[in-house]
Amino acid sequence: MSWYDKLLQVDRRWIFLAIGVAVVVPFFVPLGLPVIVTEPVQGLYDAVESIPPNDKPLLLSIDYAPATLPELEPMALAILRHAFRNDVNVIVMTLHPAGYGLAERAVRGVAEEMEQVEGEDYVFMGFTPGVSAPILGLGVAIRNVFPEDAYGTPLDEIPMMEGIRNYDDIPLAITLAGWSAAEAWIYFAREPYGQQVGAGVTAVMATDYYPYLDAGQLQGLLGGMRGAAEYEVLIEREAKGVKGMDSQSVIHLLIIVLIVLGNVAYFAQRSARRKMALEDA
Amino acid sequence: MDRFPRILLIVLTLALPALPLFAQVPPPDIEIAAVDSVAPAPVTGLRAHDYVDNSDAGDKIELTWELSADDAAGASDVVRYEVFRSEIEDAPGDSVGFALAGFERFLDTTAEAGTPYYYTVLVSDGTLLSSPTTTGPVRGVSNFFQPSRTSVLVLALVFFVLVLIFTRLAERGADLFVRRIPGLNAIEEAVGRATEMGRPVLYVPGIGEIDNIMTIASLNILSHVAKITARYETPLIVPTARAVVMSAAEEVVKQAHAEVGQPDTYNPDNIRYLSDAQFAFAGAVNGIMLREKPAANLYLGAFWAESLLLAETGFEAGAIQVAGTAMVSQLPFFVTACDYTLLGEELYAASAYLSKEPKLLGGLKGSDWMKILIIALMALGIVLNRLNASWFVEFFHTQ
Amino acid sequence: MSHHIIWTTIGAILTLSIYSFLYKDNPFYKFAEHLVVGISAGYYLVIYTFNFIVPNVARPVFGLELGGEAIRFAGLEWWMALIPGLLGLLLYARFFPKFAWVGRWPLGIYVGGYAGLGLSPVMQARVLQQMEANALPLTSLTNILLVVGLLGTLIYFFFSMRHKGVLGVFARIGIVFLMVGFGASFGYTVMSRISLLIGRVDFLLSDWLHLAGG
Amino acid sequence: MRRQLPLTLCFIAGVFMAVQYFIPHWRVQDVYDRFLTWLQIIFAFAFLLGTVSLVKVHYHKIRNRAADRGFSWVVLAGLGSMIGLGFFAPGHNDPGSPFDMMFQNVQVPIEATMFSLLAFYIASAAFRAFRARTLEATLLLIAACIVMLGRVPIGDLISERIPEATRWILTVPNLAAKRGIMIGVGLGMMATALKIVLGIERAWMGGGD
Repeated sequence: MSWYDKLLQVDRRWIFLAIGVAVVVPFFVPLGLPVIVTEPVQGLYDAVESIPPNDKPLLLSIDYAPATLPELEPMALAILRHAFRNDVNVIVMTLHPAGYGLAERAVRGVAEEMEQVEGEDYVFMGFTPGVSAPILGLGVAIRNVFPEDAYGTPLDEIPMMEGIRNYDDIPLAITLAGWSAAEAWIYFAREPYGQQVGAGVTAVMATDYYPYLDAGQLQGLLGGMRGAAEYEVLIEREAKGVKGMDSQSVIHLLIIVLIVLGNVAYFAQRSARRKMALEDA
Repeated sequence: MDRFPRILLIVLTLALPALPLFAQVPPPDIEIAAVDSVAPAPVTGLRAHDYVDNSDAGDKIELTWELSADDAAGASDVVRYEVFRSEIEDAPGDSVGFALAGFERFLDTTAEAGTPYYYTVLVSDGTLLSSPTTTGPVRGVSNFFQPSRTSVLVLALVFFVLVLIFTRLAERGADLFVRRIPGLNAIEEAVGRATEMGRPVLYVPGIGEIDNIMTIASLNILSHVAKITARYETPLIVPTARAVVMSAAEEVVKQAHAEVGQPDTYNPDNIRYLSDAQFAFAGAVNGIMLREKPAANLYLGAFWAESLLLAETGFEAGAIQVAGTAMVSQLPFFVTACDYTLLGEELYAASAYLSKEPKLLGGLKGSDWMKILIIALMALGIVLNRLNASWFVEFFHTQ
Repeated sequence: MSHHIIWTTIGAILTLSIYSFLYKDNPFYKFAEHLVVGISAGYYLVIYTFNFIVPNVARPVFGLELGGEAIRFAGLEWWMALIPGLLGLLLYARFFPKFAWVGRWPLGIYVGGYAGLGLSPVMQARVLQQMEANALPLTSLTNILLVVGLLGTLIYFFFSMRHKGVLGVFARIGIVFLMVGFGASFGYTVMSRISLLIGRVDFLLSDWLHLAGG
Repeated sequence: MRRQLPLTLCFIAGVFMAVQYFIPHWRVQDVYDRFLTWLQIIFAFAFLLGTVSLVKVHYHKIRNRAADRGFSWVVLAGLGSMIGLGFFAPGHNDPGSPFDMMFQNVQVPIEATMFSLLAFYIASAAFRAFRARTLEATLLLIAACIVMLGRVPIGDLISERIPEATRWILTVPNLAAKRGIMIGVGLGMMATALKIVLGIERAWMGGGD
C-alpha cells in the first residue's frame, strides 16, 4: 500500500480530533493577531457614528436565532456599546420568536454595563410576527405594529418615543439576521420608504449581499464573526469576536492544508491507477 | 498686481453666503447670543406647496423662502427660522419645527391631507423674533399615482405580460424552444453506468417540504429518471425526509413504471421515509450508500447543510454523483464533490424542459426575455450616460 | 453550587451530548435533538401568545383596550381585531376533515396578500436597482469586468437559445465568474461553521469551566 | 365556496397589495395599513398550526407504539414544561424566570451547537471529497482558499496581497455573478407570486375539492 492510499484511508475521526485541538489551543496560547478593518464594516460604523446623540433613535432589529448566535451576538453587543457610548437612543425589536430572549439578554446586558435607562435611552419592543408585513407597517406608524413595548407599557408613556412616528424619524435601521429577514429589510424598508438600512449577517450569507452593498441599498455590512471582530476593533472594545479570530486563523490554515493534501494524494492515486491500467493493457 | 487682493476680496464676499452650506451644522441647542438688541429682518417670498415624495399621502407640505436680510449679511445674527402652522388665518398656531440659519427650506411631514393650513415663519436671533411672515392657505394633496415609481410599474407590467403570453402559448400547445440542459445528459449517463454495473440508483429529492418549488422541480425530474430505470429494470432508491414528499414520490415512480409498461417491477420498499431531522436523515442516507452501494447518486432539490455530508460519503463510496439545487450556499460543496452540478435556475429549466408544463414554461420563457430586455436597457444606459443623457438613468431611479 | 452554575452545567452537558454525534449516533444526541424540538415549540407558543396575540387580538376584543387606550365595543377598532382573529382561527378547520375547506379562506387572503406585497419591492430591489448600479461607464478594467461578468451570468441562465457562437462565449465567461463567486461563498461558509464551533468552545472553556480568560 | 371563494380572496388581496404600491392616496394607504395588521394576525395563527401538528405527530407515534416512541415523550415533555412555565409560573417570561432559563440554557446551547458540528464535517470533506477534478472546481477551490486566508488575521501576516485579492474577488467577480443570480432569482420569485395571485399556481390549496 502506497503513501497516498494510506493517507486517503485515514479515519475521519483523526481529522475531527485535529480540528478540536486547533480550536482549543489558541484559547490558552493567544496569538493576538491584529484585525484589519474593511470597508463594509467601516460603512456601518460611520452610519452609526453619524447619528446625533439623544435625538432620533437607531432601530436595531435582532432577528437571529440560537443557531447563529456565535456569529451574530458579538455584533449586537458591539453595536449596542457603540450607540450607548455615543448617547444614541436605541429601539430594539425582533422578527424571530427566539430572538425575543436573545435580544433581551443582549440589550439588558449592555444597558446594565453602561448604565443606560430603559425608556429613556433604549426601549425593547419585543417580537412581532410576519416579517414583511411589520417591516412595511413600521413605515406607516410604529404604534400600529407595536402598540406597547415588550413589557406592556404603551408607547405614549415612554419618554424616548415622543415624536417618533415611523421611518421618517429613524436615521438608521440595522438588522442582524441569519436568515432572509435581512433581505426583507431591504425590500420593505429601504425600497418603499427610502429607509437607510445596515445589516449584520452570517458569513454564509455575506457574499450574496455584496450586490446590495454596491448598489447603495445597504449602508454597511458585517459578515460573520470576522465582521463583529472588525466592529469591536473600531469601537476599541475587543470582545468575543476578536478573541475568536486566533482559532479562526489556525483552523483556516488547517483546512487549506487538508484540501491541498487531499488533492495531491487523490491525483497521485489516480495517475498511478492509470499507469497500472496502461501496463495491464 | 495690486488688483489681485481686491478680486480675492470680492470673490470671498460673494462666497460668504454659501459658507453655511459647507460648514458643519451647529447643534440646535447651542444658541449664539444676539450681537445687537434689534430684531432680525423677516423672511421674504415665503411660499408653501404640496410635496410629492415616495410616501406621499398628502401629509407633506414644503415651505421655501428667501433668507432674512440679517442672515449672513446685515447684522448677521440669525440663528434659526421658526415655523408655525395654524388652521385659521391670523393666528400663529403651533410650532412644527425650525430650520437653521442659511437654509431656505422646511418640510412639514405632519400635515393632514386636505386640511387648509396657514404657515408663519419667524426669524430668531436667539433672543428676539422678527415680525411674522405668513402664507396660505395650502392643502396637502393625496395623490393617486406615485410618479417616482413609474419605471417599476412599467417593467413589472412588461414582465407580467411576457409571462402570461408564454403561459397561454404553452397551454395552446405551441412549441416553445427550451435548450437541453447539459446536466440532463449527465443524469442519463450516470443512470446508464449504474445499469451497466447492475447496481441501484439513489435519488435524493432534498429535504424541502412538498410546497417548495425545488422539491416540485425535483419530482418532475424524478419522473424522467424513474422511466429510464424502469425500462432497464435498475432499482431506484428514493429516501425522503418528509412524509408528504414520500407519498408524492411513490405516485411519481409508480406512474413512471406504468407509463413504460413495467408496472410489476415497481418496488414500493425503495421509496423510503427516513427522518424529519436533518442530520439523522443525512446519517441514514449515508448508511444506504455504504450498505446498498448505489453506482449513481442524484441529489436534486432543496438542500441545506446536509449537502456536505451526503456528497462526501457518496464520493468516498466511488459513486457517480450529479447534483442540482437553487440553494446558492450549498452549490460550492456540490460542485467540488460531484461529477456534475445543475446550478440554480438550471434545476427549474430542466424540470420545465422535461415536464412541458405550461405554467413552468411560461415563467421560464418570460424570465428569459426579461433578461434580454434588462441587458438591452443596461447597454442603452451605458451608451446614453456616455452621451450625458441623464434622463434615461433618472427614469429608473426610484429613491 | 449556585443557581447559575447549575444552569450553565445543564447547557454544557447538552452541548457535549450534541458533540457525541461526531463519534456516532447515540441516545444522548437523540435525546437532546428531540428535547429541543419540544422546548422551542413551547417557547414560540408562549412568545407568540404574550407578545403578539394578547396585546393585538385578545385585549382589544375582550378587554376593550389597545396600546393603553380604551376602544369601543363593536367599534371600528374592535372589529379590526376580531375579524382577523376569527380568520386566523378558521385556519384550524384543517384538523376537522369535514370542515377543512373553510381553512382555505384565510389561507387565500394570506397567500395572496403576501404574494402581492412582494411584487414591486422585489422588482425594485433585485432588478431595477441592480440594473442601475451595473450600468457603468466602461472606463476602467473593474467596470468592464463587472459589466461583462453580469452579462455572462445572465446569458448562462438564458434557456431560449442554444449556447453557440457569441452566446456560447459569454456563457463560458459567465461560468468562470460563477465559479469564482461560488469560491467566495465556499470560503465564507467554511468561516461561518468554524465561527459557530469557536463560539461553543468559548462557552465550554470560558463560561462553564472558567479556564480561558472570561 | 370551496375553491372559487379562496381563489377570489387570494386574487383580491394580491391585486390590492400590488397596486397600492403605486397609489399614495391616504384612503388607499389607510386600508393598506389595516390590512398589514390583518396579515400579521393571520400569520401568527398560521405559525402556531405547526405546534398542533407536532403534538399530533408525536401523539400518533406513541399511540401506534412506534419503535422510537420514547423520544416522542421527550418532545411532548419539553413542550409541556415550556407551556406550563410560560403560562402558569409567576413572572412567566421575565429575564431570569424558569421559563427564560430553560430557553437560555436548554434551547440555546442545543441549537447553537447543532450547526457547529459542520465545522468538523467540512474539515473531513475538505480532505476526502473536495477535488479539483474539473476546470470549474479548480477555479472554485483556488478562489475559496484565497478568501479563507484573506479573511483571517494570519492572511494579512503572510502577505498584504492576500486581503487585497480577497477584496477584489468579493467586489468584482463575486459581485457580478451574485448580481446575475439575484436578478434571475428575483424574476423567478415575481413570476411565482404573479401565478399565485392570478390563480394559475394553486398548490397552496392542497388537494380535494
